[in-house]
Amino acid sequence: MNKRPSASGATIILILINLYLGVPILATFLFSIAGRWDSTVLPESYTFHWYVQMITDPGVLAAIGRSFLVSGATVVLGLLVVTPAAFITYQFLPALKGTMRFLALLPYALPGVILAVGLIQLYSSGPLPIAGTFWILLFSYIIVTLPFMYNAITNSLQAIDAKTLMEAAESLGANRMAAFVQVVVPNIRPGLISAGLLTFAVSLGEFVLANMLVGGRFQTLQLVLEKAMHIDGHLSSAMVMLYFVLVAFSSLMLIAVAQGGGQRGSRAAGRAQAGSQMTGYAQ
Amino acid sequence: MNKRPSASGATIILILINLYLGVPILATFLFSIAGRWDSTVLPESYTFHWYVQMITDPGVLAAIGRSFLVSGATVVLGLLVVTPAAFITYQFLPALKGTMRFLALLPYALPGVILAVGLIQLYSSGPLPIAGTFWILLFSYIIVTLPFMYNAITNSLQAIDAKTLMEAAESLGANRMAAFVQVVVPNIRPGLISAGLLTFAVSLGEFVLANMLVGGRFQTLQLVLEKAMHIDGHLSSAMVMLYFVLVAFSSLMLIAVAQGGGQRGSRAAGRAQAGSQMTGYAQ
Amino acid sequence: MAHVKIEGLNKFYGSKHVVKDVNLEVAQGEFLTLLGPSGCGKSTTLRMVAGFETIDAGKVYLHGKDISGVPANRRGIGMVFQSYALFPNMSALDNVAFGLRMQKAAAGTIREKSVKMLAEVGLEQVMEQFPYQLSGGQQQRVALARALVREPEVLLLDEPLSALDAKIRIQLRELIKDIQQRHKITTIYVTHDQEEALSISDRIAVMDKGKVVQLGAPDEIYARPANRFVATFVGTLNQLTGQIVDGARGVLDVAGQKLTVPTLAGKSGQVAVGVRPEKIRVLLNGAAAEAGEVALQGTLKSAALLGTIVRVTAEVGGAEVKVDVLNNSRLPGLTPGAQLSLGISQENLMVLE
Amino acid sequence: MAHVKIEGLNKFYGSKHVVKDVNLEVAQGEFLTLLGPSGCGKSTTLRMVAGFETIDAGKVYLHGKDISGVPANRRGIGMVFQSYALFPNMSALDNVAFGLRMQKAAAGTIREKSVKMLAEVGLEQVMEQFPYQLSGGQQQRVALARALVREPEVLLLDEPLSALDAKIRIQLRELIKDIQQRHKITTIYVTHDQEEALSISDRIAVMDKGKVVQLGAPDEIYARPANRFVATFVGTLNQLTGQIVDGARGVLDVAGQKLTVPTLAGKSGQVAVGVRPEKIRVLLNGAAAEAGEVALQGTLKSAALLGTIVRVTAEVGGAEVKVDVLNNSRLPGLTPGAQLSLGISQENLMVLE
Repeated sequence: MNKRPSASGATIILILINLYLGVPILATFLFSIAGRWDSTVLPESYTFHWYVQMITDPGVLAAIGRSFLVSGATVVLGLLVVTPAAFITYQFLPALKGTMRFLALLPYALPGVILAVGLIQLYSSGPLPIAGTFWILLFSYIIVTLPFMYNAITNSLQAIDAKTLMEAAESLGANRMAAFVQVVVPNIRPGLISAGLLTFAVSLGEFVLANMLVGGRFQTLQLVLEKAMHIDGHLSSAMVMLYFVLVAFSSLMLIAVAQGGGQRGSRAAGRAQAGSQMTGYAQ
Repeated sequence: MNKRPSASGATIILILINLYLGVPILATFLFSIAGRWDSTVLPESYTFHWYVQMITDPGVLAAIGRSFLVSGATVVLGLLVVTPAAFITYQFLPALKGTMRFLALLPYALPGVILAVGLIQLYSSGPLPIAGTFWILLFSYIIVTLPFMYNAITNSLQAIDAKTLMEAAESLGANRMAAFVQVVVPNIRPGLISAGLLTFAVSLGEFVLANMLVGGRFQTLQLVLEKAMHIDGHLSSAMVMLYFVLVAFSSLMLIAVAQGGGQRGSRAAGRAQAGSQMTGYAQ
Repeated sequence: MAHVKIEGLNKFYGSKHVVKDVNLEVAQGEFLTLLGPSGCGKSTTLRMVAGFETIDAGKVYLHGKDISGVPANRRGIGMVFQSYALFPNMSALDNVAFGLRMQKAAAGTIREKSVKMLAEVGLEQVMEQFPYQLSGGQQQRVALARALVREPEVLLLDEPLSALDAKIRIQLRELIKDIQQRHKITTIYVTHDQEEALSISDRIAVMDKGKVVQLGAPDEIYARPANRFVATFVGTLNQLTGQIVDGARGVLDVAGQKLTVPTLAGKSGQVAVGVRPEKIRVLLNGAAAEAGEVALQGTLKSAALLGTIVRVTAEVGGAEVKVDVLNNSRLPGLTPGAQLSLGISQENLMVLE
Repeated sequence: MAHVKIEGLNKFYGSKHVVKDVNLEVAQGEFLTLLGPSGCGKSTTLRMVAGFETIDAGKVYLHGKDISGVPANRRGIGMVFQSYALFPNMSALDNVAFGLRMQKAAAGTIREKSVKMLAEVGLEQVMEQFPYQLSGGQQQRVALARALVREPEVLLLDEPLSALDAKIRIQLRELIKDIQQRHKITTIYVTHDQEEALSISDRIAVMDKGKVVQLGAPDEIYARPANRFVATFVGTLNQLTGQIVDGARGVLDVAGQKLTVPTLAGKSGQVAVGVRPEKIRVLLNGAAAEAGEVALQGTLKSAALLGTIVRVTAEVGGAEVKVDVLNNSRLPGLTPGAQLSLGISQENLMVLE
């Protein structure tokens, strides 16, 4: 009864946050379908012209392909490398946990421009001349997305108490590999999916590294988008909408693929973890 | 005894990750103090020339000032807005927790270029013509850093079980404001510090929004750095090193300021929370 | 006039009716316990009294004054939580002093009263320590001192001992009872542990599925449970199920053994009677049942030392019957498989509906 | 030959010596409990036997074979954890079947054995359910079935009941004991709860600060504790401290009352004697102490019903003395403040060093 004042105060705060985040998106959508829009609050006429122009441009489609390729490769390679690394640290080297958490923070201190400077020095010549190629972009994306991967997986391991589950599996005759594959992995599946999705979204949206490291030699969607913006606001708005559709679509695909490979119990595991998972991928 | 094989395997993985993250930084440092460095493994001569050139350039110093201004403002405004919002959601609106977690994820689906397109449409004209100013950068940085803030603070609240602490304080005669200020805030102080640091680091390192939204009208350090890279690799390497020093220095400053305002008990609270805090800001 | 009066209290979580029309009166200085299994609504009831949960229907009165709409911080209650809920950033002393600081008492008074209260719970040695430096039992003592130092009208305790080890639990419940009696403070205590409830309470309200199913003194609840739920939840109960073979005299056939239970007179069909393990006598050396006693023949299954009692388990017609004897009796020849004769006073056989 | 033999086991965490030279032998089919307060090293000892902790010094033998270096999954042990540790992604049945699948048994055999084992713990109704759909007690039953279905050489249980409610704890400990006896499986059980240890074990190893301080059958540990720690940790103990006033006959002066304790003969100075609450008789109607009994005069403080026993607390010379009587005795006139005469058989007075 005495909670109502705070509750309505909170509702106001929530509405404000929603507006703050939602209005730019809505404005972009309106702009993408606007024909004439000069001095009125809403556009005077609507058109799909910009969408048609966009999807008939082969450069856009190729850029989407490249973006998906590098983002998908980042997810796969990231999961394959980070999952065992996070597990081994969590399970056998608790003393190193702090160090790993710190390392996983480093990418925040290594924003795109900074990282690009370092990587260009290193790889423009020398034994591994991969500057300007798909590979340097892939490797740099793995660095950038390391915190999401590492933290989401470590949080999942903690949430299911993987240490005790491993012991239980071992006491039932499973060797470590069997215990990891049959017990730990299925139960952290929701965490792996979250980590994958987040990594995919971050890679797909990355601009600075793509621009500085590969630029015109491997044009990703973000590069094409940025260029479009200098040419026409309506076209770039349409591309932003396409981008949202792509992110939503590929998220659903990823979830479907990951769930399809799951056992009948994965829903149970997901449910048991739902709370903690949010923490995992929300960060 | 039977854990040794895995342990050494893990050590190898850790060394690899360290190399992967550390070598670019080391290379950048070497490049920044290199005189001649053509075909040898290490530079043939060393010089501080690039550092001198950098710190005598008034443009660099002004850019540092602008970056600190906008990043600092993001931290202060973010903490002031997000702390009560996160607390009210956690305490009184648990049903909205999921929605908020989702909203806090949105910035990942809203990478710089995408966000910039939306914001430019919205603010280039209309009632709030702030495009190209410090303010649009500040507001967009608050959007971008919302997940760090929101999640770090929510995790801290959960870690200390703020709901029960509030009830305890109220049962002892404290009204909600007193309970929040005297009990909740001191105990989530480590979380607030983490959130602030991360927000500061992310804002300081941001390039796309600064470039697209304000560009030359409010040159931040990242913009100057990017320009320097096109001119000279040695100079930009020196600026990267300066950047690391600035991040490290301002982190220490922030911690000192936050601790200085603390009570004698803040160390205890910090210790009690240390484990969960890492989760808080590492994400 | 009742000190605390709870009238028609109801609470819904969504469509779940978790507290159903609870009515209770607690007298000045009384120790009332809400006892029940998890999910029975006991904690929710307590939290409505404290002001931490909104009341969907009903009222809470303190000294005859309706406090249902009063914020928690102005109800004059003291609360102790299962998780201790000490403020991690404050020392034990500062935790205790917090409530007095909220009352804006003078600094000297605050310190004096807090130190005295901490001494009363036996913690004068550690009052400068922080919660993380204290054991669970010590933390809960601080929490108790913190709640009491303001001299609240009512002390509310929500499963305060559940997180503690068995030994500490018993020490602390004696301390709570002691302090409650010394301060003569009206107390409402929530627990799922029936032994705790029996040992500490003036009266117990047994709750099941949101309702108060029995209210009474511990010995009353224990000896005359209102229904089968109370009979089995409070204390240990042997249940003997059989067929009534003589409705007039109330003779029950339990696996071929005939028991005459006067209170069963007039009934028929299958019924169950219950008996507490300590109300059964082991008849030694062929001793016969006394007048007013029924006799049961069984086989000894095991005898386990539980501390002050030895729990003898016998098999009687396929069912297990537990007999508790004090650990100072001499029970000769108790080897598993031995024939055992058990005597039960008719008045101790409860008919379970 | 001992089934399990633990020889000179030691464990350090950094510089902390947590397990100090533990030696134990467990016979085939025996139920041995490691009992002690938290931090005494009992769980660490168990985990070294299981293979989850490396052994810093010492050996573990199974059937005379050194298994100290064998990985946990090849030791032939079954383990039950405090947190249940069920696999969240598998149904109860699949959890139980997991161990058999690891043995690469035939699918039909796996199902048949798993279902049978689940029925034995009373869970045939819920075997298709997932852990999150089961109560804590049910989850621990699944964990027990899962550990037993592989017919391990040794069953290890690490505080399996600590996370459960009081009522469930007692039910489940009876189930564990039952199944253990039916399968005749060698069992090592870890607990901090002395009543649990007393009721369930063939032998108890009481641990304190990393060492085994006493090893023996429950009644032995209870009646003849090796030292003051065991005497107070296992069971309830009244302690009477006094001055020896007649060293020749062993007369102790406790707050003015003279107690003749033959075992004190030859000692002098201040000593403490202990007596269990159930070994004290309340002497009614002015009855005198019998031969071989000492008598104490006191004042009744309180009488609390604990269920099968009533705990009478008396004040004797400033100290509290607890007397446990069965809840079927008639104790007339027990109002607080009444004069009470207590009789203690001399043989029940333990001298505490």
